[in-house]
Amino acid sequence: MEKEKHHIVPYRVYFYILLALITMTFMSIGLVHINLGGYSVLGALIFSTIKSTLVLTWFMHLKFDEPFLRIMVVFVILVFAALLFITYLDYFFR
Amino acid sequence: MYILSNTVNASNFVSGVDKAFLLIMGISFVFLIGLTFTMLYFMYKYNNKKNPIATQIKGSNTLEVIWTVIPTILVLIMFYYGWAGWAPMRKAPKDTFNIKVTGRMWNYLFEYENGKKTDTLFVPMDKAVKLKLVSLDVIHGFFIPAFRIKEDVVPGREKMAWFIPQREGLFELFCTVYCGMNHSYMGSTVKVMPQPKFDAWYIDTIKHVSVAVDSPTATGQRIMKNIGCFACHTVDGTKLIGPTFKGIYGSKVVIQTNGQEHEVTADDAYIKRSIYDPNADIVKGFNKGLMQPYTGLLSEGDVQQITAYLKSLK
Amino acid sequence: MQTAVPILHEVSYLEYKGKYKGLFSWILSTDHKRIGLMYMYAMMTFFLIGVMLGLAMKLELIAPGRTIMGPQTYNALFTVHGVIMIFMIVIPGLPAVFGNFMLPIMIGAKDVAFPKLNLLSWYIYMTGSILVICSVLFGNGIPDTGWTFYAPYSFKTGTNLLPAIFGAFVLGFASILTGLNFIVTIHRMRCPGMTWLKMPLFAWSLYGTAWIQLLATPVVGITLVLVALERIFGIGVFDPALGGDPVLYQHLFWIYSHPAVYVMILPAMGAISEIIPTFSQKHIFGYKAIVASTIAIAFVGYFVWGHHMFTSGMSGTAQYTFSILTFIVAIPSAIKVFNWISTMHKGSINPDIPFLWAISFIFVFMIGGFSGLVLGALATNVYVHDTAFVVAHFHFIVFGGVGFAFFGAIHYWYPKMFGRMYDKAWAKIGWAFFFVGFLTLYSPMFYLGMMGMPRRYYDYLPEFHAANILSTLGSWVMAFGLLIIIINLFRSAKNGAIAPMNPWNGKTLEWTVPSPPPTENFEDIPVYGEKDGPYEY
Amino acid sequence: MENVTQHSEPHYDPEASKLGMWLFIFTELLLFGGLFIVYSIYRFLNPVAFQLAGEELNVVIGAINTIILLVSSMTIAMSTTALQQKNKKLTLFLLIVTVVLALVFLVNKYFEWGTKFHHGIWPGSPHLINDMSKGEILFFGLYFVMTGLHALHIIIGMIFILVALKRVQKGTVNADRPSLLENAGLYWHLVDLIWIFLFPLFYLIH
Ligand code: HEA
Ligand code: HEA
Ligand code: HEC
Ligand code: CUA
Ligand SMILES: [Cu+2]
Repeated sequence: MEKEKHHIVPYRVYFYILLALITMTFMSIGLVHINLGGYSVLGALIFSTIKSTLVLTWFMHLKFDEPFLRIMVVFVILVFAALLFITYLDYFFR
Repeated sequence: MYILSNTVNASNFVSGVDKAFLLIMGISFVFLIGLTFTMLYFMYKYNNKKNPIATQIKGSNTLEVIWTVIPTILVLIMFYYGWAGWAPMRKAPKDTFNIKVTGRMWNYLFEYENGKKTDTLFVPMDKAVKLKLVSLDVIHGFFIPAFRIKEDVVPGREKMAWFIPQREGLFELFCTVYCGMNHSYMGSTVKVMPQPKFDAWYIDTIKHVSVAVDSPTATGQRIMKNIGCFACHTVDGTKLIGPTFKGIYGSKVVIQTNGQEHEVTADDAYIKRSIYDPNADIVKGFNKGLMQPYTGLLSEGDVQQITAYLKSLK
Repeated sequence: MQTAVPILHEVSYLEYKGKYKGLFSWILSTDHKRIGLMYMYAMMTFFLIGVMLGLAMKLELIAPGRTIMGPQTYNALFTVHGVIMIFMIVIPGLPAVFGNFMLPIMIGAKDVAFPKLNLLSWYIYMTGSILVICSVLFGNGIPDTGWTFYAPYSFKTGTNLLPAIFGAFVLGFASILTGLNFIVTIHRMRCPGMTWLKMPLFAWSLYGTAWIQLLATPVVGITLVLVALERIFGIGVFDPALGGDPVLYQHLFWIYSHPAVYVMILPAMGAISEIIPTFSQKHIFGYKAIVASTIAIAFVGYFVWGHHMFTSGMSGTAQYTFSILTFIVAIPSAIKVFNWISTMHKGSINPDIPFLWAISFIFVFMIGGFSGLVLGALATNVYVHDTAFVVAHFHFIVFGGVGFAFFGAIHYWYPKMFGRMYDKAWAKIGWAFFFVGFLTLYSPMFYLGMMGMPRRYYDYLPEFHAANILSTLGSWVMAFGLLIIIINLFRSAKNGAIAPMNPWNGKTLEWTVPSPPPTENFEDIPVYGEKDGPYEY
Repeated sequence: MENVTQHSEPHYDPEASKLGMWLFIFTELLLFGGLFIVYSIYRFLNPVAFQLAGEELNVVIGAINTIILLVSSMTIAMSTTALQQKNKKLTLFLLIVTVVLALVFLVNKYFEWGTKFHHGIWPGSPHLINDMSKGEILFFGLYFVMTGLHALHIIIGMIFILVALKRVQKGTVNADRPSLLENAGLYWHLVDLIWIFLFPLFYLIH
């Protein structure tokens, strides 16, 4: 374990990720101006999800970390989603 | 025990609830007694004096499956009975006798469709009664044990509870959600009367006019007692939730209006304002939002009576 | 003086002289064992306060009407009693005391992963506790909301609630950091050869607990912050007058506080899972099933919070979903009970005092659990919700469960922790009083609840008088038992007979080190071979 | 010959501290998660009011702040690369850029909140309570709480980065022991991650 070298990510990669993130930010702002009705929240959230996945995998190195960290992250996100879902079982059906 | 005795069929929900109760308790007792005795028996049989060498057994998949599946089935049965006893509580029939229940610290007020107001709940027997539950301040709980109904009374929302009383008599009514100092006194009674008797009571408005009173301030005092002012205020100088009424009339009171502090004299207008719009001026050292406006509950005449009474408190 | 070196290595953690002297050698120590003891002493102190408040409440309830205090005092009492017991005693209880002390030793490590963080958690814990106590001592009035701080009453009351809320928030942080520390310790510091499935069950239970602490505590943290902001600024999130929904507060509160009850019970079950095999001299029955049920309780326990809110006006869909999930979470508990009892089968049982605590744990836990089933069914919950029945349920299971397990654990590990043995005869007498007192104290509350007596009631109808007298009498018997137990333990720490390394013939790693353990626990980190395991008799 | 038992030889376990940091990030996620639950429920209950109130927020400032955070996230990520390539100067430079960007974010936030205060909107302000609908009160209440808490995290993150910066300068954080810097980076990305959700939820409702 001690010997294991850290994966060094080249600067270039980080820069591309940033470009992708910024592009998506503008796209989600643009999305607001197209009238999608109820779907605009969904659109914005989809963009946010993609963006955060990028941040998690590249900026936060999950891609190069041990798999159990990835499993934990997914697990925590699922737990949160389940909390939200169950809370909605109340509010949605009231 | 309520479950077993005098409240049998006091309302339409009793049998459903009690069935679930007995079922769960029954299964539980079987397990409790069985497992406890097994435990004690093992302790006796496999005592290290009798059985100095233990037999190493690491587990058994068959047993694990058995004692996962059987309890699962049992709890699903419990769930079903729980659900079956509860489901009817959620939907009231169409044709009901409606009463509005207003909870506030620390009493319930019942308003009938003909405008009658009481602090005891009067209901006709064998008729579906639907309660509209509203709260003016904090959450209260509306609980009639004999009828097996309970519903929280949440401010900002209108809740519903319904039942068919099936037994004549008086029953207890409690507030179950903690709501401040006199939570345990926020109870009342339910009086179930056969339809003809109830009707007679319902149309009779004369009976409620108060009997003649001797002293001129007694009416004010009676009004205040009935509506529950003394839950928060005393007349002997001690401070409860609100300031004391002792010597209040004509005294100088430091109040806060929108955060600014100033002093006023407690006169008729001030007292009226304190009752109708208590949160406009807050007496220094007390909290906003505890006392609720009594607009609509106390008429101008009532307030005059109250003021007269307050004047007398030297 | 070369020869002195190996002997000095054996200096126990109690005598070890580090950089600091006296008190400072404790409060600045990063040794997990000293920190564990410091938690224990702090908790004992707070616990005694909590017990006094409980006894005072029972005294008040001995007769209807006013006996020794006014309603406002009573309301303050159960609030402070609840806050102290829940947030300061049973939630941190077993993990902070025995988890800290035993976890590293049981998995063959020299300390936890972050010893400094561990000490910091203790300070945070103390800060939070002192804040809670401050809310009692200063300001205009003792908090009176109940430990649940339900909105909107919690921002209407004129009492000194802010320090209590803030204290609970800070205590949450201590709990999170402890959990974090344990997870990392378990992941990184198990001794060579100890695979996940060779870990002692107590360590497994701490692992499950730690995840709950980590993922649930922040939710109540932010909720309490919102209540505080609501009180200070009136931001409106839970105030119906400003558009908020008080029921949402309850959702958020119970999202934490239900899992929190499993934070309490899991380590308790873990301790029982250690005691039973040791005293039966037998491999635990169904190791994997117990591990799986620990994880299942931790996970499913996350999604049942709504069973505290069946009358609050949730949608019907939410109600029966929560009811069914509640029943499902009862099954892993059932599995554990069956496995414990099967472990005794064909064992060679030594009915010593820790074992007595363990079987009385199982007994009261079953009663508490079964009353939980009554509460989990919709129809019956509507009837007994917010009555004395609930009070009986959670005292049976929180206090009967966690409290009994705590006493079981302390009698089990005491010789290891202090290197001395307590007086067993007195320990048994104390246990007997405690057990009898316990049943007399709380059983009548089931009856009262079924009669319809609401909880948090200062005054009650005359019909309820007899049961309340019985209950009050029970509280005295139990307190007497407690007194015997505590005095016995305290005296023996100085005067007890010197304890051997492995008085109960246990097989987990803590029994392979001297009693009390040296500062570094192990001279050489132990190694598990193919055949080794925590329960290999 | 007094003190032979040296306490836990200061062993360095980067995996442990990384795991610890991640676990802490999980708690932070659920801390904000609680607020997101509140937000989503109230938005679900008051869709129109939330839209009205959302229009009061300045998308331009929001977008600028988003970009600032994204860029700062990149610079701190790059700084670990620089550290691993033993380029101390570049590491320090990138860290300073990150801190400066964080400061700019806060300044923006200051002005943004300032305008709101100027318009009489602050938690519990009379204008809010008396003239606005309940949904709008909730929106602004949550707006202040959530962005405020986020700003608090920015400040904590800045302190964290500054500590790392100091240690890089002293050389105790270096290519062989980059843990502290990596953890500061993880924390900073968390702050970014949260903003990625806050931005559309508050600024982009139309
Ligand atoms: C240690 C803490 C702890 C634990 C472990 C539990 C365990 C359980 N609790 Fe309890 N509970 C509390 C602490 C705890 N509770 C507290 C503090 C409150 C009150 C909070 C307040 O309002 O102030 C509360 C309140 C509470 C309520 C809300 C009551 C109300 O206010 O209306 C409910 C409702 O469903 C409930 C249910 C359960 C259930 C089903 C279990 C189950 O996990 C129990 C499972 C155990 C068993 C079932 C027994 C063992 C099994 C067998 C012997 C095998 C046979 C079994 C079968 C056939 C199924 N609890
Ligand atoms: C662990 C939790 C715990 C414990 C131990 C106790 C102990 C006691 N409780 Fe408890 N009680 C609560 C948790 C607890 N309580 C909670 C959460 C509430 C709800 C508050 C609310 O409504 O908001 C409550 C409410 C409550 C009420 C109801 C108030 C009401 O609704 O009107 C009453 C009434 O008499 C009562 C009585 C007592 C008594 C007499 C004791 C004791 O005095 C009995 C004596 C105790 C012992 C003899 C020893 C027990 C030993 C251990 C637990 C292990 C020790 C651990 C360490 C030292 C670390 N309590
Ligand atoms: C729930 C508790 C509560 C109830 C019930 C209540 N009050 Fe009050 N009252 C308060 C509080 C708290 C204050 C001080 C804060 C304020 O001024 O609003 C107060 C203030 C007052 C004042 C001003 C006192 C002063 O010293 O200036 C008057 C007059 C008053 N109440 C009258 C009444 C009357 C009449 C009733 C019954 C019809 C009543 N109150 C019921 C809590 C209550
Ligand atoms: Cu009203 Cu309790
Ligand atoms: Cu629960």
